[in-house]
Amino acid sequence: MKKLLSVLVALTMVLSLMAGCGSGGDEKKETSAPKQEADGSASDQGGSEKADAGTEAAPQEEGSQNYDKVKIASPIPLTGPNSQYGMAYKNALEMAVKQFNESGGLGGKEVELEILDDQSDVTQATNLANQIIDDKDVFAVVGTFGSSVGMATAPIYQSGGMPLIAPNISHQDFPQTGDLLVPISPTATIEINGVADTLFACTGEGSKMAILYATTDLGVNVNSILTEKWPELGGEIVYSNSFVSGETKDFSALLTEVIALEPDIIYTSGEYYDVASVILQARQLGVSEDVIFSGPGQCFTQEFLDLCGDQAYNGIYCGTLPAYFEDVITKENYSDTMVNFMTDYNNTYSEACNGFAGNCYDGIMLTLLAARKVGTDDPKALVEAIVSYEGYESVSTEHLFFSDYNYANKSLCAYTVKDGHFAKVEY
Amino acid sequence: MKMVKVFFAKNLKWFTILFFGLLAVLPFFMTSNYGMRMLTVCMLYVMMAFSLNLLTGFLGVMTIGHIAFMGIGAYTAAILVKNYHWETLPCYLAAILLSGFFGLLLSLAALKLQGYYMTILTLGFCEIVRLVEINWESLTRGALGISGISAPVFFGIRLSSRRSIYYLMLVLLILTLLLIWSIINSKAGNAIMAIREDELAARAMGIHVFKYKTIVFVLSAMIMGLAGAFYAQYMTYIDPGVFTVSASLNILIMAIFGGLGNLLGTIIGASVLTILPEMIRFLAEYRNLIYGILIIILMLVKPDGLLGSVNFKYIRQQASVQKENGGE
Amino acid sequence: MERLLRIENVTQKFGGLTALNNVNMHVDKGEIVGIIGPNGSGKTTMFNIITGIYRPTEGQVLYQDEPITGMEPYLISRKGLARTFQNIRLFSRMTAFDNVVIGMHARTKTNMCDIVLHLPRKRREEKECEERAMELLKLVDLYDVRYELASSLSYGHQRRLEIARALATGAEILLLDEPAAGMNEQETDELLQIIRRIKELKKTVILIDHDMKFVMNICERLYVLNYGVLIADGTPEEISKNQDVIDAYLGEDDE
Amino acid sequence: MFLQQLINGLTLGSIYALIAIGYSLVFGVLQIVNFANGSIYMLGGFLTLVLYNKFRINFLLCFALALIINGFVGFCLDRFALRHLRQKKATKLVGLITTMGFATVIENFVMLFFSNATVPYPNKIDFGSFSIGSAVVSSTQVIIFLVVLVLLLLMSWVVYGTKVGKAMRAVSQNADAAKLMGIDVNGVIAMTFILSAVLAGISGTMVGMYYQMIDFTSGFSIGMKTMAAAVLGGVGSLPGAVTGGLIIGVVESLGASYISSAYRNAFAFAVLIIVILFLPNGLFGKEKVTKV
Repeated sequence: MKKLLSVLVALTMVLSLMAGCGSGGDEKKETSAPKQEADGSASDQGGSEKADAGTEAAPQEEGSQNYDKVKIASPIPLTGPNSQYGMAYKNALEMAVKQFNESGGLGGKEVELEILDDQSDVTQATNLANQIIDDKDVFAVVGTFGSSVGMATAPIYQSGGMPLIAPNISHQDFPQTGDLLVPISPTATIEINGVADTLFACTGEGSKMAILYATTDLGVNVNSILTEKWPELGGEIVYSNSFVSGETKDFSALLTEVIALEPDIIYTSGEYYDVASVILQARQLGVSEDVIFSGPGQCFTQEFLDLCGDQAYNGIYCGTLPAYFEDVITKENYSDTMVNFMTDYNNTYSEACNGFAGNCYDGIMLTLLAARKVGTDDPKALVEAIVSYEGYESVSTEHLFFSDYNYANKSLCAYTVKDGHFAKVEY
Repeated sequence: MKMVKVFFAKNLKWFTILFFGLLAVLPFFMTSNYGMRMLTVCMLYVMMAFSLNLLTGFLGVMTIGHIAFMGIGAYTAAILVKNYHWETLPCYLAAILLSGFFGLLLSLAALKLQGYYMTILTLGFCEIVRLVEINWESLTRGALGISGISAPVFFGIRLSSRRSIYYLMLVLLILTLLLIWSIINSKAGNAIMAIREDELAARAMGIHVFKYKTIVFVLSAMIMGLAGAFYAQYMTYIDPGVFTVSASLNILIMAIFGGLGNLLGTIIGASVLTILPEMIRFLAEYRNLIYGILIIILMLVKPDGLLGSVNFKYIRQQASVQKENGGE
Repeated sequence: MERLLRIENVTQKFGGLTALNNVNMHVDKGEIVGIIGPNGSGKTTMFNIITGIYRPTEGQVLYQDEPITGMEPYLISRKGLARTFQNIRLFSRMTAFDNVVIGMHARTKTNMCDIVLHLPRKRREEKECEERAMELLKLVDLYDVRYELASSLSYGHQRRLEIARALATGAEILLLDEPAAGMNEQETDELLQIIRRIKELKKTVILIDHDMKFVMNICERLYVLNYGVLIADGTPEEISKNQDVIDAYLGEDDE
Repeated sequence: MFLQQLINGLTLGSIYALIAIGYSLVFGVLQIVNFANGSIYMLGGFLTLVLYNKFRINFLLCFALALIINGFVGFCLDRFALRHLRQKKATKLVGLITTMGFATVIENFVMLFFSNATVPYPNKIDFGSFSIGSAVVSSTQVIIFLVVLVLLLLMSWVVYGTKVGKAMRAVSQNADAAKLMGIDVNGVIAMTFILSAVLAGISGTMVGMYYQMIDFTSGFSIGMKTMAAAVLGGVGSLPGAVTGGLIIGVVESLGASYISSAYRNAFAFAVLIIVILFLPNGLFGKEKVTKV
């Protein structure tokens, strides 16, 4: 028994130590927050005007809505393998809520944001989901990265009457799982058909494609759709094989076979580091210079350029995620909301702005603006307001609109890489 | 302090009945979904820790791929419910039989292998099962996972409310505990522990070692299969990403922290380590780092787990001897 | 005198080394037979062959005229041959009482469904085992430490617990592998008492030991092995006068 | 084609061999599998990179400094955790779980304080590539292969040739007896951990340069396969670890190209299971004789 006591003492001591350093951690966040305040406000004027401009058009009867619920919960992966995407979400969420509160919030009340870490682990995410639907003053959930977490928690939010706005879930069953679910990115089927058309336009008749796809829901979809559509368009699929994203680092076995088949285009469906590995290892294995490398929208990140910028020449990367790079974004092809968002983000945070942050910002800003319009007590009305919101200037695409209730539509953008930088591709 | 232990050991039976009575009554006081859910998940992990303790604690076979059986059970139930609309009881039966079969396969290997070679075999087995789940798309829909698994249905009655699911889990847990407890406190339990202590001596005492090893492997696999079947219908969505080696290591840490070879210790260990990550959620990104440090500290403070070296039967017996000799 | 155990021209080779060379022995019911010989003469190898841990290269072992050569150890034990080990192999994290109960494992008929369904047979047999175990513990004077862990017992007590465990299997023949090793005078005398009590129970005992006083005192017949060859057998008096035995033990006279 | 796949397999195998040696060293002396070995391998790679990016001094110096730090981390794992458990006579399982805790701590430390993304890794040993027949071989691959051979010879010399090595083997057979012979058992075990951590650091940097990228999760999955390689070769034997690593590398590459890439890990583990079922002590493992 004496031993058991020593355990309890050790445990309480450790917990208090952590509480100390835990709050220390918060202070660290707070200290950084005011810093944000100081320099953020300078450039903020521009941003909030834009947000105001967006909201000005909204009808005036704001006062009549009731805003008893003012909290948004965001389960995102702050730790674990997807923590880099979790960080992008966190930054975008905090930035959007700050801008929204400065431009009046919900009828004068400040919106409260609660960020929770689910490690993109299904068990923890479902625990959190149950905790959130119990929380009486949460009116919407903006978050859940990754299809497996999204698909596992969607039924819980749906049955708990809690709208779920998921910035990056492209699982094709997600939208139809419930009427309170709003994916901000289009489902894989919509996106891939668009990608196939774009790629075909660049490569032309009879081009031979090799597909390497990750064993994720997106990868499996991409493979099945491309193997069908590409021959329809007039191309030819010469090779199609899968790999386990994150675990398979060595692609040389696959690439040796692919190179032997002399394809015109190698499409890799996976994370940005999978695409980078394919390119680097293919170059090492002596792939011919005129082979076109292609990958999804996830590649439009600074990390991708760092990994294989100088080797990724002669590539076409196509997806609905926007590419926030000064040398690509010019006045005509990008709205100034997007440009402002990028400058705001890059001034405030050390990490470079990327499409994930853009999607997440759209997700939460659209939710907040809709909430301001229809109030926060009726989830169904809130979701209807979100999907039918007029005049919202999206930061992640020229024109974001929803078709048949909650299927998001975004314009495709395609870029190539020229001496280490993204450049718009003409086709 | 010794008196407390002796008192506790003496009426352990009453304490257990009291404990499970409390669990049965709790839902009426607890309204929050989160609370109910945490308890159900806690009981699920306790059930799995029981199964692992039976294999590692009592038989002494160290396994780090135990979650594979849960995966097999989960996918059996999910496919049967989703595609063939079976009722839950036949699903549970199918899940139990299938995972039991794979448990039998592993016990055949355990005939030849000892120590770390057996451990690595379980690691390999777990990885192969996971890869089959990922790539056999026609059966398991691979990485798309199986979604929309309906709630359990017993003889036509659908258990959809949180409370009914909670009670289902409670019943499963009690059945598992009774099964393991009755086996451990019997001649089979003695034989199993004898094999753990010294296999050769056990053989010399007339114990059919292979028979008992198979019984333990098959039983612990079946319990995991049952837990998997429940998990599938409880989560309504499963995908291969859940049944990884690191998940098996989590259960192993729970069993060891609770105390190998001690059922009560397993209950405490599994519950504490299920709730702990939720408790330190306020640490956000540092949570995992602190969890790792905590595991090290707990292993250093209590190497053989909370109740690892405690055997209540022996405490009871030694106390009765002392009473007999007038406690001089 | 019923011939209980017969060992017929058993040879055991480990690679080049011949541990046992064409040895013949027999043991009758109720006898106490000793096997002695210098270190490395093959005594323990013979034990391992009888109890099925090794399969002899040649020859066979017959128990009640039935060949048990190379049978599984647990089957031989169930037939009626129980043994103790040279370096003690008790179930250390279990109590003395449990160790003895495990000895009775093979004799009880409780099966898995009795256990799981708590049928009365299980409780009845557990009662019987408990009584029998208490008797055996009293026999070896370990009753008052019956609930101590085997590992916390003294060396002498552990030796005696192994004997009690072997008796618990209900074996006809008890094979004691150096029971008196490392024991002082007083403990050896206690051991003599215990073996005499075993004889009263009409059990047969085969033992190996180096303590000549102990062996001469207790054994009725002796076999002497030297480098795997049987060089002498007979009563302790004959053996003590046998020249070959003296040479084997004390080395040749260099007259 | 087959030649190219073989070369890919051998490179992959030599990477696994590099890490598997670390497992065998620690297991040989302490009879526990060091689950933190995978994370220490990743930490080694990250340390070299961070030092190189931060101080912009020459790469070799950063590499050496990183190895020293890595060795120190290995030492801390033994000194502050495992030694304490040895004194308390804890079972081996507890030591195993402690190394798992250590692995989580290292991984999260790197995620929080270095980077949570996949970061580029400069390839300092890329001197172009040459081709044998149709197969293309890059200089990095050759260098990695040579490093493995050199390390194997060096380690074998240390373990089988030097006094420290003799002490290690003594401790691995019977730690108590070794103590009586005046061997500082704790010192030897600490030395083993330092050696295996330095080895892991070398392989972490090599692999980082070969793939030209590194991320904090790369430790765990490669850790499992290299553990399997060490066991396949017979736990505790260094040549066994290298052979096991090469076999698993080649089987994985050939399996991925000729049968199906998604099941590549499954082939590696299937080979492992088949081998240890027929050779219960691995390829070069020592038969454990149970004296009765």
